[in-house]
Amino acid sequence: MTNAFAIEARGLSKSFGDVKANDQIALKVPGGTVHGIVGENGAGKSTLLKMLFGLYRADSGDILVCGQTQHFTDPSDAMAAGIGMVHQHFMLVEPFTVLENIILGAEGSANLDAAKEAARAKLLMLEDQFGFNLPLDTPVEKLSVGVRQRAEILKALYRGAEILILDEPTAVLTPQECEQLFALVRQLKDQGKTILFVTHKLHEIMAVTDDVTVIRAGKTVAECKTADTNPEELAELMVGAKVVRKTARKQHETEIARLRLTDVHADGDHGLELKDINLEVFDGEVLGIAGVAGNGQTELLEIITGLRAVREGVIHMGGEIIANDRLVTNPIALRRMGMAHVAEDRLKTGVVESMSARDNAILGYQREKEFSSGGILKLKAIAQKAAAYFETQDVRPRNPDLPIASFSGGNQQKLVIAREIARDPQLMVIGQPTRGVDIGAVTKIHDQITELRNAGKAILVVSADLDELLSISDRIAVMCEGEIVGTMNVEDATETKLGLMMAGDKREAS
Amino acid sequence: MEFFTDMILLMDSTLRTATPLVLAALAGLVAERSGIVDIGLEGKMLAAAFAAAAAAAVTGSPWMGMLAGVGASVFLALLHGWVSIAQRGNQIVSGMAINIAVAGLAPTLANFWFQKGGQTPLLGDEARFSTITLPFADALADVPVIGALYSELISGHNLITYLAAALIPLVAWMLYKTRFGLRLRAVGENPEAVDTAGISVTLLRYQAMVIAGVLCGLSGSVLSTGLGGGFIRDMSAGKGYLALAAMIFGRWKPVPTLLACLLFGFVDALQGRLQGVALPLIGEIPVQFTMMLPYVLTVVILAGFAGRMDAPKASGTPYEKDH
Amino acid sequence: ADFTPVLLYDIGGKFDKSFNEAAHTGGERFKEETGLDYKDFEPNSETQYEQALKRFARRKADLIIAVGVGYSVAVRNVASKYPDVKFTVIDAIIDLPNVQSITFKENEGSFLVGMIAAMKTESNTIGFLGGMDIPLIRRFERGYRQGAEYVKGDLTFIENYVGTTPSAWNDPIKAAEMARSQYARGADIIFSAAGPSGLGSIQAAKDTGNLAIGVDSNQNHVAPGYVLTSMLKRVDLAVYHAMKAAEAGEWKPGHTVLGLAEGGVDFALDEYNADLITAEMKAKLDEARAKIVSGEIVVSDVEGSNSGH
Amino acid sequence: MAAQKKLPFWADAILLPTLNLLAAFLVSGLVIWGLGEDPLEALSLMVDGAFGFQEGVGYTFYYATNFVFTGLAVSVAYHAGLFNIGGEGQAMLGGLGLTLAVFLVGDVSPVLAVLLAIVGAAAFGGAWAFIPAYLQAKRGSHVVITTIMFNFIASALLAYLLVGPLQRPGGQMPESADFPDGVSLMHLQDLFAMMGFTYESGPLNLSALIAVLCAVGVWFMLWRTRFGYELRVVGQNQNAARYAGISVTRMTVIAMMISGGLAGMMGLNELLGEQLRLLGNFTLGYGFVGIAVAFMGRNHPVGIVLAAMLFGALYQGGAELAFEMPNIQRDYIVLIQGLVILFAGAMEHLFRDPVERVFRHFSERRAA
Ligand SMILES: Nc1ncnc2c1ncn2[C@@H]1O[C@H](COP(=O)(O)OP(=O)(O)OP(=O)(O)O)[C@@H](O)[C@H]1O
Ligand SMILES: Nc1ncnc2c1ncn2[C@@H]1O[C@H](COP(=O)(O)OP(=O)(O)OP(=O)(O)O)[C@@H](O)[C@H]1O
Ligand SMILES: [Mg+2]
Ligand SMILES: [Mg+2]
Repeated sequence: MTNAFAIEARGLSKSFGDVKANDQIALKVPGGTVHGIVGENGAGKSTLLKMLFGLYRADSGDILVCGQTQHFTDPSDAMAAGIGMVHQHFMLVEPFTVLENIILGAEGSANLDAAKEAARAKLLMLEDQFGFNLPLDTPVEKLSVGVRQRAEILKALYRGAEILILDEPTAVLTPQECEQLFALVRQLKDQGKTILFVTHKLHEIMAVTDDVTVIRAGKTVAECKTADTNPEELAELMVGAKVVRKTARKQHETEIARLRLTDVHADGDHGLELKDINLEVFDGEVLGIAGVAGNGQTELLEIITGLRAVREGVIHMGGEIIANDRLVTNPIALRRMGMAHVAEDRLKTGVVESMSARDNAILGYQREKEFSSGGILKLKAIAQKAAAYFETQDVRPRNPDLPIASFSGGNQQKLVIAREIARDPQLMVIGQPTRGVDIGAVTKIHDQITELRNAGKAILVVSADLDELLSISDRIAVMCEGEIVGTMNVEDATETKLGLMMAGDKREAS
Repeated sequence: MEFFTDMILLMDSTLRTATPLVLAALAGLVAERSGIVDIGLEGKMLAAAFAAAAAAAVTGSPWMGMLAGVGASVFLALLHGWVSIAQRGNQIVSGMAINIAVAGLAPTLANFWFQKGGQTPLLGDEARFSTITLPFADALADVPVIGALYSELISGHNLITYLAAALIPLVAWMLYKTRFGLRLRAVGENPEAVDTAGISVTLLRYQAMVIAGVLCGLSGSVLSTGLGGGFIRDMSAGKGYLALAAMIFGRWKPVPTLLACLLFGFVDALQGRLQGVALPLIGEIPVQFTMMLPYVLTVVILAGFAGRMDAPKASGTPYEKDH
Repeated sequence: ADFTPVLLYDIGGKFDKSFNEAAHTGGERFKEETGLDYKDFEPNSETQYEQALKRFARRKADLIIAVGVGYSVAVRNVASKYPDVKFTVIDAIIDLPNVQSITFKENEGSFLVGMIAAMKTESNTIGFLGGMDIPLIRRFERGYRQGAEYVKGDLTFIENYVGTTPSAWNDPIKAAEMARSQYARGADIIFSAAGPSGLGSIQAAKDTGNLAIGVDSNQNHVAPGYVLTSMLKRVDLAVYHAMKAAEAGEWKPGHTVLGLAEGGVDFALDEYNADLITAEMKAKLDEARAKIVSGEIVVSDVEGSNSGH
Repeated sequence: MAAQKKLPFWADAILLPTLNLLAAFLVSGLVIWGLGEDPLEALSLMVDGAFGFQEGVGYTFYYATNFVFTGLAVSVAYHAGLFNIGGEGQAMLGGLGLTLAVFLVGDVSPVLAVLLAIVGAAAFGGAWAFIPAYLQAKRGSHVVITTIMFNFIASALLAYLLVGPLQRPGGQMPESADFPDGVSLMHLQDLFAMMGFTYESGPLNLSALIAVLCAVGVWFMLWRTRFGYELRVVGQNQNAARYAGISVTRMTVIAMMISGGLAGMMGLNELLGEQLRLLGNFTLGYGFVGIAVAFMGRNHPVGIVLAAMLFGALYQGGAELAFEMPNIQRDYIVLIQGLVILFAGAMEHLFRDPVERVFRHFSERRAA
């Protein structure tokens, strides 16, 4: 009993239709440790976690908690067994306050007011035990991602979770927020909690975990002490092949500003506004935009790509004005001027989920003579184009008829990028190039961006992932509360520097 | 004074007209808050009206009628629930189907049981919820203003109208002050969150449908055993759709919904009052145009609430728990 | 095969508490007295008017009775195609050798109940409640007013129409509301020509302790003591006689107008309202009836009514 | 989530709908039996009435024509992500437009009048859909509610005109004067006669062919034209639409107007094909049934035409049933329609899941 694992999985299997998401997964997590789980997109991480949390029923295999075999029919069983989970996509009711979200399902009293007061007392204790400080009475929709995540964690702790499952918790956090999260994780561990930690970022594995399990194509391919391994080895295990970066970055020479924003003001969402933005992107360079999610990067992309009006100022592309207080150029026209746009939120904007990959292959270009004339679609041409994209980008599975939704994030992104670079654009505007995309795809995409840059294109990249920006950008501008707080050459940039600026510290601005 | 009494009369009629509306609207509200769109209110109302009248006619007791009415409506609500939850069917089509099926079924059964051509026998007073005169109503009648207000407006309605008045705060309380209410609002916004919190989405939605069924049942019963004295084919006359509109004005909140219903009731009463009356300047408005009043008003007000459509996010979409 | 006439109702349907139902009654009476059966049909749409007529004409029905002005066009088309089939159309006038047209002088009947209302009212305010706002109903109103004014000059009239679409015939709730409002505004008697909706106004009369006047078939029994009388439109007689005549081989084409003189319209007097209508009221009514029959009183009519087109 | 197609086309398009229909008829049969009649006899009466003789077939297709128009109307809006419950009102206005066109030039030139009537029907129907569409696009007013309201408004408006300005001289009912002679869509039986063979197809008229053309047109528009592509993008994901340079407002309005136009054309069949005058309530709920037709037809023109024929058969067969079985009132036919809509329109999963299980079972067999 003493040497029993806090949580253990034996030969867990789960299929969806023909997809074997999990195949004989084995997992052993000793109590009071932080256990990392890594794997490509679609490797089966979330599926595994969802089974551990009772959301999915395993086709076969056992789950043991502290040595006891468990049969979870739904999450309440898992919670009763002391398991809590923070999901890849938060499970919060947006209009509800933090407090309401936390007690939902564990209210105790049937009288809501009474329940809230009881909960409040208990929460305050928990909060100073773990050094939280959450605005309990603010609606969640008004809170930043980081705070929401803490609410999710507190929610789990409130339910007395001893084992905490975190599915890609850092995907959306700033470096500072990540640091705070790691601190919290260590603290929880010191308090004897057990933590499962899923991430695509290997340095995070190195930073917080004690042991790590690698999953590939639904199978456990390795389990080892973090101390005995290194990122390169893990990457290899995940992808099943050496990950090498092909393209070298050649020194660029900048003359013409392909894109220029001059004193631009615009209204953003949730009362945010863009305040006199001045930016230049030159041919042959990558300008990275760093910033905590919700500080105006999204709005910036939208005003450049003709999806949002500017209140003051001008945006030039090449020589031409593409936007000012009176003008918004239709995206179709912009594409015809040589601007390509990889949307920040793929599923929300970049593709039409329910449509086939083929239909998605012309999204935004449906009006080009190549694909339609006299208003009639040229189906053959479209099919050929789609097939070509699948080949050049090695999109899998090789079937353009499938709805885009049934492709993994990485493959969707590959298709989108193929679509956008196909017409050899002069300017590429890219939001979150590799969000939720696995290592293999990440390197490929980074290589392509660099290739385009070397081919003399102007590229603007918005990303929440600082490593990414540092590795592909020539210059990095940082946004905070709708302003550009500073721009610097990549050589002078460091994570901490950027992090501070993202937090609104202008001193670093050069 | 003339104007004052006129107003009293209009408002008195407003209360009566609004009763079935507000009950149905609350039913729709509870259903949609749980994530199920219910345009089958019309059908449930009609079914309840028939069942209530039939039972009251047979047993001679309005209470039996109310019981039957509520029963019929709850059955249909559960059917709609089953289609929406278990069958993941299209909720609007299901609602329409129920409306059409009932429009056919009620008269068919009425014929079969009473051979009165799609009607139930007229109900005697003992088989109806006849008007209740509140204490002192007559005594106070002569007291200026308050007296009139009390005896004309407040007093002299049928039991279900008073019941409705009591149910509105009750529903509001249920929605905002109870654990059940919290979960109900949550499941309409984000069923996944509810599911991962270990609460059964399915059960919650069925519970909501039962409540909706009961409310809608009362609304139907008042038609045939309160305001009217028997069932006549199509007697719901579009009230179900109007209730739906009221709920949307009320932006899925009980009190604003109530106000919307009162507004409709008032416009409807006014509409009748304006018929054949020559207005200054305009002159006499053709009946057909006074008839349009409530509907035109609805559209105008809807247009007023630009973008204020805070419908429960998950309403209308079946929850697919994937395993 | 023995004689089987066919009875076709209009969209209102067999049991509309109005003239379709009266027609049904006529058919039933024929059935009882002769022991002969008859076929009948309730169409869902105007399209089915012609469909039904054709169907029975093709099968050489002994007599096809179409009830309701809606049939005018359909009967004209079909009757001309089947000259050897007998058609009787009620409430419409078709000038064909094989068609018998029967219409009623609703305005004359309404005139009498108008007089009754005027003689009975104490508030000198009387109401009229129409179902769907169409000319047919307006002529009820016209006669009613004229009759009332014939008795008293200084009356106040309040009138309402339940609606403007066919659903107006089936909305007793709204009818009741309107009736209540009329009573509250001083009317103590309301004549409703609103089909089933009329039951709403009778209901209201009962709830508020006032009087209502029924229509088409005798509705006095619906709420004894609260229904002052009913304006009878004897569609049942028309149907019954047409069937009898055809059976006896005495059926004749052409146009018949049934007014007071012919007993086609009247007011209802029975045990339920006997003590509401006094002897001298009765006397006045008979006098007026005589004058109308003799033509001394001409009950006016709305243009676009069916006493000829 | 990941929506992989699990069934062969034929199973999805034919097997499942058939199973649903059988279920609907089973329940209806039970009711008939409950009413003390013989379900099988009733069924055979209906089938025979709908398809058993020439005129029956004619009526079946005649009614089906109405449903093709209203069904297509619903589905065009649906592909643009809109729920058009206003088919009823749009049809009424279409009828009005048609009538005005007819009386405008009917005496001048019948041919011109007919052509103008077709345009008028579509134009007025489309115009009646414009305001709800505009309010939806610009003010976010719930199109489901606004279109319902516009149904009520339309019927009141029509009623006003038909007892007022457009009143039939000497008429008792809310209906217009007869259309001038020769202003009508030719009955197909007359066409057949010209082509030298006789087929008694009752009121079936040229608008049936117009309806089929519309179905083909809608199919082509949705899946072969750029406009249709953009329309479907808007319907599936408005953000993606903006990203692709498609104006959502513009598409919403255009789609609704096309939808309204199709609904408006229903009048061609009812009025210009058969009644030859404007009737106050000629739409008789066909607009609502169109919703069911569209969903039973899986929002695909082919499916819609099939579903429309089913409903046409229900109407015609139902009428014959009422002729023959006195105990079966017309309300009963309405009940059957409701049940068909419920089973075939809303419960498409009732048999889908089991059938899928069967198919998977066999495919695994084959795999093993
Ligand atoms: N509900 C589902 N229905 C069908 N297939 C599913 C479902 N959930 C997951 N899958 C499939 O199972 C496989 C594993 O998915 P899973 O989400 O576990 O991968 P993951 O490791 O979490 O990927 P990511 O890193 O992108 O989160 C994928 O191929 C995915 O397409
Ligand atoms: N649905 C729409 N939404 C927004 N803008 C549009 C739309 N349709 C056309 N435009 C604008 O009109 C411009 C011209 O469009 P486009 O060139 O496709 O028409 P076209 O030349 O007729 O196409 P084709 O020649 O292929 O038929 C587009 O660049 C776009 O800005
Ligand atoms: Mg995952
Ligand atoms: Mg072009």
